Amino acid sequence: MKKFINTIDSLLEDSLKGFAKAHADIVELNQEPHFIKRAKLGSPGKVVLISGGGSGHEPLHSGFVGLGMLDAACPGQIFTSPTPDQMLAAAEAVDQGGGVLFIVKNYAGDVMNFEIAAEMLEIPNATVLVNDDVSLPKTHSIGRRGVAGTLIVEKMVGAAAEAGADLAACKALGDRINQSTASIGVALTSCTVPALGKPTFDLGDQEMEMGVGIHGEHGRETLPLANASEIVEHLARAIDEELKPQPGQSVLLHVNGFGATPLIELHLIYHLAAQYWEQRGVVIARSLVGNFTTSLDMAGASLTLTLLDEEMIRLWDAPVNTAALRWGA
Amino acid sequence: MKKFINTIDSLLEDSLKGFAKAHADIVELNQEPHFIKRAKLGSPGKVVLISGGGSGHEPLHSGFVGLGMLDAACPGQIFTSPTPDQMLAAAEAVDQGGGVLFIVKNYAGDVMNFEIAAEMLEIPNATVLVNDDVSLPKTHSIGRRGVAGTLIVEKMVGAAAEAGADLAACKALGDRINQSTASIGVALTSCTVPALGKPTFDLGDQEMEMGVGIHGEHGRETLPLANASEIVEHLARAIDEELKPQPGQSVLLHVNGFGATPLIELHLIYHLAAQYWEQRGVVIARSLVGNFTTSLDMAGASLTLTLLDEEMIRLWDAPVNTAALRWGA
Amino acid sequence: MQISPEILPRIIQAIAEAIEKNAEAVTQLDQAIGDGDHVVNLQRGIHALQAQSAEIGQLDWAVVMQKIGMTLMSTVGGASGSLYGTLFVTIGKALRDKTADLPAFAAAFAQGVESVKLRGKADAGEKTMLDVLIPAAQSLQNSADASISLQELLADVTHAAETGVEATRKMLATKGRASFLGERSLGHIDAGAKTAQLMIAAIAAVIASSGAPT
Amino acid sequence: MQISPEILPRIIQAIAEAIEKNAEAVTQLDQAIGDGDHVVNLQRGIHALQAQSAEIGQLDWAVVMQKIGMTLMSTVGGASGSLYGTLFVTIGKALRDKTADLPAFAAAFAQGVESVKLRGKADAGEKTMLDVLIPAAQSLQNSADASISLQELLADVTHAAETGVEATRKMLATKGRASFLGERSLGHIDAGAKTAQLMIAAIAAVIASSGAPT
Ligand SMILES: Nc1ncnc2c1ncn2[C@@H]1O[C@H](COP(=O)(O)OP(=O)(O)O)[C@@H](O)[C@H]1O
Ligand SMILES: Nc1ncnc2c1ncn2[C@@H]1O[C@H](COP(=O)(O)OP(=O)(O)O)[C@@H](O)[C@H]1O
Ligand SMILES: [Mg+2]
Ligand SMILES: [Mg+2]
Ligand SMILES: [Mg+2]
Ligand SMILES: [Mg+2]
Repeated sequence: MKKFINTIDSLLEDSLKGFAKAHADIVELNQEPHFIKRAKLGSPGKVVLISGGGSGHEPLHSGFVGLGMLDAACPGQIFTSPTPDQMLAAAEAVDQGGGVLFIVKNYAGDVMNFEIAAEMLEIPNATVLVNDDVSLPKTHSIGRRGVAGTLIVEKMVGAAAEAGADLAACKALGDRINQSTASIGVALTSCTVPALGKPTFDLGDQEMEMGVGIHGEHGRETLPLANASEIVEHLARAIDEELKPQPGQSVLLHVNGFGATPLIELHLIYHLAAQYWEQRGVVIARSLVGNFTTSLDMAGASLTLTLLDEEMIRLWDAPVNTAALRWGA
Repeated sequence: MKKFINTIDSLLEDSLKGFAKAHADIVELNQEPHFIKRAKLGSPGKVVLISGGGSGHEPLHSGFVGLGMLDAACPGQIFTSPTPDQMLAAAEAVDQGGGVLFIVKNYAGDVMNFEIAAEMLEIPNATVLVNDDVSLPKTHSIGRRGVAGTLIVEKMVGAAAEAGADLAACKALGDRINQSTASIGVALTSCTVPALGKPTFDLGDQEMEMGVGIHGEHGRETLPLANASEIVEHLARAIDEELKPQPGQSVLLHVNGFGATPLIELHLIYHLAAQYWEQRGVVIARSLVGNFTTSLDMAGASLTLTLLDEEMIRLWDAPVNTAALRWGA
Repeated sequence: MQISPEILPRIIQAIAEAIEKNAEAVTQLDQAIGDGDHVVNLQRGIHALQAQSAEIGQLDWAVVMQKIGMTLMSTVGGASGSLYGTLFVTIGKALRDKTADLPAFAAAFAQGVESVKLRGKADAGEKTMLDVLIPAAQSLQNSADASISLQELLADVTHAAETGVEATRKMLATKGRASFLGERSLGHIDAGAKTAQLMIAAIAAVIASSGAPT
Repeated sequence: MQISPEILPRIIQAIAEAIEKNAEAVTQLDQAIGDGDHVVNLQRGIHALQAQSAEIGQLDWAVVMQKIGMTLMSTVGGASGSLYGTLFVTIGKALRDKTADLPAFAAAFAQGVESVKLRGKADAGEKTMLDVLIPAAQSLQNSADASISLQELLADVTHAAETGVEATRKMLATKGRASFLGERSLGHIDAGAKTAQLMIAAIAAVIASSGAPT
């Protein structure tokens, strides 16, 4: 394993310190328990948004804390859900009297830890469960995973909360965005979790993992490596069959890298995916390309599509000022 | 080689199309010859900034085209300098009557191709040569390489040009920023150039390349792999000996990833580097952490330090609206 | 028969050793059909308990179980952290104001396992730690009701756990991360089931050798 | 003796084949002490010339050399693109309004090589293509001045290029990318010198077999 690291135990802690210091104008780090919160809290009465999950997906979620997006993020150990005490402490630290909206990716660990926190929290709260991964059937026993679509929920609901939407409205909006969003990913390599020191799985030179989550785990199936057009076609079709965008429908197209895929390839993927939908008359009204929901050093990428309406476009365009997503502010 | 790619010949072209489409609000792509220019040109009389270089370093330079930074960028083939016809066409397309400032990284190919363009161009022009790589001695036969410090020059001079500085002032400012900036990088792996299909060099599991450029080439020396603190100490000392920041001196600290290094590691490096200079009384007034000047899928990182004065801080903070760097706009 | 919480430091130590000894094997299980962090997660919790070892032995059972639950809840993380947290907090609650004898323990453990089922929305046969915890709880209650020796009881529970873990091999995972793999989860033992069994075996061994009445 | 530009398509073809045949070996040279793109760069230029092959043969030497220079300048990129572009544009300028006989060619080539030295701020002994181009130009001029047969002349120039490329092995690179490696550049042949030699050999072979007066 070749990584910039001192000890496995200090990596997360020191990295969080570095993150907070590098973005001291936007965020603050709380120690024991760990959470990242906005340096400047929102206005009184605002619904506060709290997300979190295992680390190793940076910039998700800490990179999305700031004006117009999250109020706090709770980072777990690498690929390990955070613990309820983190969510509780974060909620108390950022509460503005408008209630707490938890945004949770659908993984057993995340769901249960956030659930415990929600049960214990004495502030009114609600939870949006993100489950955008269409590599799994809708009827999957524990539901689909939450992957790169999460940031879209966080961005749009964040804008609504900033504009004064109440807890019920934020929760309903989050659910609606989640339902309008579908993602699917493919990996060319696994990733190396520092504590383990070797890749989670090995993949042949002519193989790829189709339908992967964001934890370096195996995907739904191992397929022969294909060219970019074939891969994008495969991914886009899975999303298209789920969301069935009609000609004239406005969408947001998000190409997400898993960490080790160069931008030159991500932009190629974007080009091919945009072509796919444009040929079907779909209007790509907004786009986002980059490494946003990563799996450490995994080579791979995911496509995410969100069906947009006027309100969602307005919320997407609203000012945001976070470490990883910034415009209009 | 595992990459998202159709054919080697179409990769750059299709990727540029994807980039331009994903950022159509900010940039436009010109075909034959290739250059990326601002969608909205600056005001009449403005000095226009044009940079460029081999592709494979994304987001550099195309990702820095936009308000407050570059007016155009000329992408060469992967790791290959662009050709004079690109610079000439770009200059003619974005010229606002205030002259052209070329910002060139010091590589034989880049220097010579920009030089030919500058000689042929019938618009008043000047060139800032960036040579911030202190892994090479100052007396090196062809001078030091230009690496991650380039974006700092582009950002600050871009802000000055936007505010109306004339060509001579922009050129002088660029030279001053370049002289106040020092960088050095280390690689844990090489990278795979698509046309070659295999890594440019092999490195043992317990080795690292110290003093690398940004083209996946060997560094100054192969050293035994060390822990993050030791690596950062090595890098920081080389910079410190060059710039000799005094206690109380304000600096910009930039940690740059080469493409495949996770943010969690880059933030750890930032934490350690910030500590290094804080312990010496240096004031880290501004910071930037992320993958900005990359070498395709190379694992590695570089440190860049710029000695700041009030003017440079103001220029750094000025609004910028590009695909990869955005604030205040 | 009653056992004092003073035995806990030894139990925690035995668990730490059992997990450490099997760390690589279990990690391989979790890498095959999970995300590979299960051992590291548990060890974080175990280390936290080791740090509290001395003071823990001085509390009464209800309080100590609650405390262990809270410690695991806030240190382990992941699916297993919330589940073990829930398990011990529930056991602690169940023991409140009770004489901590064998029937009370057996009932409390059964309630704890029920709370894990609720929290995990899971049941037997889904290829999780519950495929060890449920038969272990069942065996403990059966033995507590029957009048057999403590040694026999410990052997029964240990055996039930072993049978449970082996049974996960043939199961299709329908809960937890492994469920995402569908058919690909077949043929592998569940890592969480394995560590549950290892911990049960370690606890039984310490009690068996503690000189408690047989 | 004069040769018509009609020979150019055959020369371009021979160069393409020579580079293709040695592609892997040269790429290894450039990967060892450069960035590995040299062959790909050249081939981009050669393909562009191949596409213009038919029309090129119909022009006069001054125009055709200028055109080749501009084509290479705008397709090859990198250090070698600007240098070969400069070389051919200068040769074209030098041949303007001249009878393209051997002395004129030799003088024009020498001027071209001078322009490469200027553009590259480089000279002999720095481990670049100049270590082939300079001795080749020298040999061409010597032979043009002496009254030897064309076959002998071609053999001389080819041999000078071969000696030149081999000499780069022991040189410390002080120009181009390899210079960044310092001492690590020792012991390797320069890729740009190698392709210059391959092209000179290919050109000589085509002319030798073209039935031009010997
Ligand atoms: N819903 C659930 N109910 C019961 N046990 C579960 C459930 N989900 C996961 N588990 C257990 O937790 C184990 C995984 O724990 P761990 O690796 O620590 O967490 P994570 O899955 O979050 O990485 C699985 O092997 C399984 O035994
Ligand atoms: N300053 C220079 N003067 C003469 N030749 C040079 C100079 N710099 C580089 N070269 C030649 O160019 C070759 C490299 O060309 P190429 O790989 O195409 O470009 P780049 O170095 O930009 O990647 C070197 O092997 C060397 O022979
Ligand atoms: Mg986990
Ligand atoms: Mg090159
Ligand atoms: Mg796990
Ligand atoms: Mg090269």
